[in-house]
Amino acid sequence: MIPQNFEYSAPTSLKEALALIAKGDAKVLAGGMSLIPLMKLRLAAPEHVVDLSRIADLKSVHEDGKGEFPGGALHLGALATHFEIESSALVRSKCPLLAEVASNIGDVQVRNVGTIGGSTAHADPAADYPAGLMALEAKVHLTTAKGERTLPIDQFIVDALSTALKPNELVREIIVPVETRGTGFSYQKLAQPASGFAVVGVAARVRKSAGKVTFVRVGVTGLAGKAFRATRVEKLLEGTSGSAADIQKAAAQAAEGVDANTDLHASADYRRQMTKVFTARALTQALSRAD
Amino acid sequence: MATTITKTETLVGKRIRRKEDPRLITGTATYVDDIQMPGMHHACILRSPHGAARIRSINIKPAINQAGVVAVFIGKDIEAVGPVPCGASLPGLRVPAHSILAKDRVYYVGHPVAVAVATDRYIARDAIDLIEVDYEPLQAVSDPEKALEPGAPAVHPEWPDNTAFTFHQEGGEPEKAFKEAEVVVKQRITSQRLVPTSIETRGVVADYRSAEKNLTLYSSTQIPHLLRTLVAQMLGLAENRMRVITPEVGGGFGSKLNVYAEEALMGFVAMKIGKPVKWIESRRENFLCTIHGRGHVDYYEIAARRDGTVLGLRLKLIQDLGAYHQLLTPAIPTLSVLMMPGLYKFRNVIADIVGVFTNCVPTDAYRGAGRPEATHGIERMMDLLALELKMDPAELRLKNFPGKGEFPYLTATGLSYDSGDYAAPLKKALDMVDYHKLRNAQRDAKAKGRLMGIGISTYGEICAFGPSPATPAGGWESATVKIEPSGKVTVLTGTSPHGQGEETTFAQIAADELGVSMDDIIVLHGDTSIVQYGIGTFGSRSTAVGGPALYYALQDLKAKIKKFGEMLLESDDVTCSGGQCICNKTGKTIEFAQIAAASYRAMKLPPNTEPGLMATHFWEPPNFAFPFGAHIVVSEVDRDTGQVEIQRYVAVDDCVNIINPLLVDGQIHGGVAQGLGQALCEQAVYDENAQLITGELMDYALPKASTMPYIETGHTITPSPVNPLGVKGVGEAGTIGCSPAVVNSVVDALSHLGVRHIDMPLTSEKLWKLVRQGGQA
Amino acid sequence: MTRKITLKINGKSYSHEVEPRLLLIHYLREVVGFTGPHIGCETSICGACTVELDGKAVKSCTMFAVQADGRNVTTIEGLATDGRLHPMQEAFWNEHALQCGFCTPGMIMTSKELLERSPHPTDDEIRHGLEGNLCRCTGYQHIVNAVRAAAAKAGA
Amino acid sequence: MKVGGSYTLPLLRQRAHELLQDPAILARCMPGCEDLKKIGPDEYEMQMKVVVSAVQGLFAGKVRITDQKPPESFRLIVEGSGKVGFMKGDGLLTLVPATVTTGVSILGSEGTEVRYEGDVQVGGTLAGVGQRLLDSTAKMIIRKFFEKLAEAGAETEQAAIVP
Repeated sequence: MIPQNFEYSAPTSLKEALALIAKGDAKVLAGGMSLIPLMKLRLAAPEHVVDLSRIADLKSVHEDGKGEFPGGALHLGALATHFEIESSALVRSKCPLLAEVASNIGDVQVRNVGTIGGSTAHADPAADYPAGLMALEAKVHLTTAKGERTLPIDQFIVDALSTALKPNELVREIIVPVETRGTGFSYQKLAQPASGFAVVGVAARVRKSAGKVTFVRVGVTGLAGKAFRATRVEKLLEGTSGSAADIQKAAAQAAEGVDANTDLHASADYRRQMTKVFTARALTQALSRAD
Repeated sequence: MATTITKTETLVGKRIRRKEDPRLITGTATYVDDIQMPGMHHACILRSPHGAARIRSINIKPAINQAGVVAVFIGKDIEAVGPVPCGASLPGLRVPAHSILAKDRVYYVGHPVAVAVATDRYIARDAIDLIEVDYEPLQAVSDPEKALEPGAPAVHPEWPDNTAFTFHQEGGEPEKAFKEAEVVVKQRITSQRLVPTSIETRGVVADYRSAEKNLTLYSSTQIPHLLRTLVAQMLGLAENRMRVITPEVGGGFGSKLNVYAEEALMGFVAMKIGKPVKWIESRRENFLCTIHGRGHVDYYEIAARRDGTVLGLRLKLIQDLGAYHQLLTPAIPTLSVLMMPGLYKFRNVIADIVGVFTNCVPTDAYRGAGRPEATHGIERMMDLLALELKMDPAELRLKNFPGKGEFPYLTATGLSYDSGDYAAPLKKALDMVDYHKLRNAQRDAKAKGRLMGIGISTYGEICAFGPSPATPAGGWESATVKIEPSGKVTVLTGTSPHGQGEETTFAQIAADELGVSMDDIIVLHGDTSIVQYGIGTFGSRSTAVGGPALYYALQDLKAKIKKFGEMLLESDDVTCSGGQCICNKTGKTIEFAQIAAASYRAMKLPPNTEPGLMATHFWEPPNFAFPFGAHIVVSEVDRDTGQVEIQRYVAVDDCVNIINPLLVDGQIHGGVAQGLGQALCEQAVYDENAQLITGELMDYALPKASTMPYIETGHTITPSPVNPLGVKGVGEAGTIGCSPAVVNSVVDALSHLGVRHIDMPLTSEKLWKLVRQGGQA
Repeated sequence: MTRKITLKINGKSYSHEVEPRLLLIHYLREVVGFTGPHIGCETSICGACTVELDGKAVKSCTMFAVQADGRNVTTIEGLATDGRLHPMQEAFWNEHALQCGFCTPGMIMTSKELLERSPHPTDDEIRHGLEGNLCRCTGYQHIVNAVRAAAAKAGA
Repeated sequence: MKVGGSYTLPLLRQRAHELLQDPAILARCMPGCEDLKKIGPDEYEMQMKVVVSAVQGLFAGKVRITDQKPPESFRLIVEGSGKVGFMKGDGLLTLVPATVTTGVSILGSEGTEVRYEGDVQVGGTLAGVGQRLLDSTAKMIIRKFFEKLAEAGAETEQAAIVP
């Protein structure tokens, strides 16, 4: 219940924050929804905590016409909370999948405080965001005192609880595409009954044209050590009419070749099967929303 | 929605909002962790990470050297205190020495090893990280059936068979019944370990005044007086120098019907350091070292005739006791055996219990305590019999109830069911769901491939603990009623309500009896220096035993009021009601307040009458009370995921007269929630090395608002002779009736796949596997 | 090692030197004396510690006091004004939405925010909105009734 | 908890076997290994600082190698304990000649598949609250170990060939 003591800094500018973490021995605190419980259980005991919450720059949610994606991009500051993303008129209209994923995270108190940057950097294998970010082919904008880089989400998340983030580096923003008009989307999740984490969660985006499915993106969380894009499913569904049979056939490949996790709540076998079921559900709803 | 109160109407039976709520909804109630005292220190307890280990050495130096740490105690420092008491006695019971802190060996994960005391709770927590314990891990055993196998690790080396006791009970001629049976149905049925999880964990504040040698213990407990008696014994204190105060208690459900090591430990620490000390259990500790519930492996057999008449019942019950006996640990399964025939006319029964030690935290009373296990067993078996005989499960049940005229009904386990009309709640529940239509709807649904099920359970509950000869430490209850000189009324109850609402229901009873406003009554409880000795709140007993005690105290008081009324009105024809006495001849009246003032002023006293208006009654119930009822659950299993949706939940309860229907509904809802938790999602899982791997609320799933169904309640009222208020208990009923109804409904949904039984909890993966494998688990 | 924080709690300003590791719940309960919010778990599941931070429901056991520096906190103690209960408190009382009362302060704070964001919720929305608050006594039914009743009253 | 899997190293079997017995290599490849001391034949004492995201565990423990059948197989037993809990891993490692399909090997396509099968026991806080992440974390740590081993192997091969 009681964390170990630590040194605390609350920088008010990004520059200051980057200087504080430059030595690489500080732990960054965003919303704290993952870090603080770990500290209370004393599974985490950082000596120095750098609280980013006073950095206004990291809270901005805005659209940028040019740049990372051809159709325009939404830039979500690392400190944008799940609730801000879930309820933002901009996100709901320009990237509704992300708002839907955000609304499925934890509970309302957690969504009021937890941030997209914090969640992404923690890389919990059962977190909700990564499914959406994979399906969106999102990018992660990272910064150090010396420079900046942008990584695709599938390169940023390396493994269970492991990312490409260096100790002296911060997630500055998450960049997602402005959704093309007519894109259908869905996030479907089998929640673990105690914690609400995803046993599996599947995010889907689809486009149709002239009776054919022209575009499919599927992101899966919870199944394996890291979230991933189910490219086999995407390829199988693209070009079909998107019938129930097409969906089933494609979804059946969702867990193919994946080393599935086992825990108290779900065996690897069940997780695989549920990945297929929830992939089918996500695709079905996404197709029903596409026009 | 509650009604508001006016003075003269009858209050018993009304949906009255609670008197205790203003402090609770404003956040101004005082729970144990809210207590602050000058100079108060904080304790933090170091606990074993091993299921079984020898302690080679403990080094407390690094901890004691920290600034702010005033003391660290280990097992050898506190050998004179204890042991942690077991109040249950059974022939041949093996009782392990249960010391306050571990000595040279630990027996379960969470076993207390050392306590650090500091000026601040943060420092105390830091200190336990600095205590160095060298353990030699030993083989542990967590599964009670494995613990019984030859060669299993011995939990207590002195008893290598891990058997704490065996217990046999028999009634009628069971062997003959099984020989003559036309049908015998058998099933292994488990009732998993559960964590009671009151949202407030346990906690203790101890304050010792050495000059007076007085120890005050504030504890979040259900049994303040018993706690005082037993902790005084453990500490070697004179009982009258000890005071237990039960502040607001944030839920108990049986887990605080106990005397724990920490309660004596804090007393010891306060006496040693000469300062008040507080220990508040963390949720991790609550999972690891507050008692668990259930923990049964049961082997059932039913003997019956082809026409559905039940003949005999055989039960082999394996009870996972954990590593020690807490207050009532070994007694809990004996309640299961007493209630094993349920509401049915089994005239021939035989049961054998084996109480097994495991390297786990002890099991003990958790909401229902022994009766949910029994009801789950018999109600599952009745469904299995119905399936075997291809009979409707409702019809089979109705066929085997004792008739209305057969009460009091003596069971084959030796109980006397006081009163009942067991068909009534079942018929009412069947009406509420429109049973025949529902069965048709189910046929249609199944024809379309949907997995819809209907589950019925009926239950009888032994509650209102209880006649003293059958209850450890006495089964009576006490009440005092005082009319203060100003006319205000104070009730002191020996029960210790912690959410049940007796401050309201007892005020309703007193207000009706005295004819005064509820606002003029306060109900006090939970302070051994203020309240006369009492037994406490558990086993659905507060209203059913504490209520009659209050009723009789009120009668005694009214008799005294009448004497004063007669004297003051100078008449022998006086009626006392509605807050006043009236002379039936002259019509002259005198208010109770005036009578009270006169009684304390005592200028003049009626003959043979003492001054003051106060009466105390200790009421010994002649029997237990046996409420009963029926639950029906309609569920559907998602074929793709195995998730269960509870589509309807109907609970019909017969607890006879209802003091406050709002509160009774609340008890039923809460009880059902805990039953549903067991049926669907809760399980305390120990791995093979006796590590509790559902060690927090992140992995132990409690029902949430979003997972609870809407519960439809109904009531029948069958008059009971058991007490003058005609009330029975209701606190545990919801839990007891629930789990079999849920499991029966899900088994019913899958029965066409060949599914006969599913052990709880009904996790989606378990059901999904059954669906996928066509019923073969 | 300590740090000075200044914040508003229930409309009044407070200032203290605190260790960075001091949890907001401990600050509120033990330093300032608002014992209405309770502690029911370590892992941000039970919601008994829920308070409002700048108008949003948060779990004060999963936040350091230093994070609340300069901000506005409302606890259950701050809801009743001039001795008049907040409509949600009144609704909890009327509907018997509590038994032991331990989860109640957090439950009321979350329910209050729920209606502020969604004044006419369905039962389903109420139940989902309360996912971050555990109650072991009531089976939630009377709590749902209370939130519904408070919504109806506000809409009337 | 059962663990099992395989990893193909771009090394000949004999060399792979040698590396897996080399305390210096083990120390370098075991994630967070800060100190590894030989205390007996095939027995080592070690200090580990395991960092997984925010979680940090300091473990003191032992590594033992038994049932040696060079170069085919051996048993690896790793034990450690610290404030956050304790763990014990006991696994059989089998080395099978294999073809390397990915990555660059200076040996061409010759390599060794290391198959592992074993049991991991975890106790203390880690076991009580870490269930959800144990499996994925264990796999991740094992993967990291083999990745580092492959790296170390490549370097030593290079060193051996290019004097």
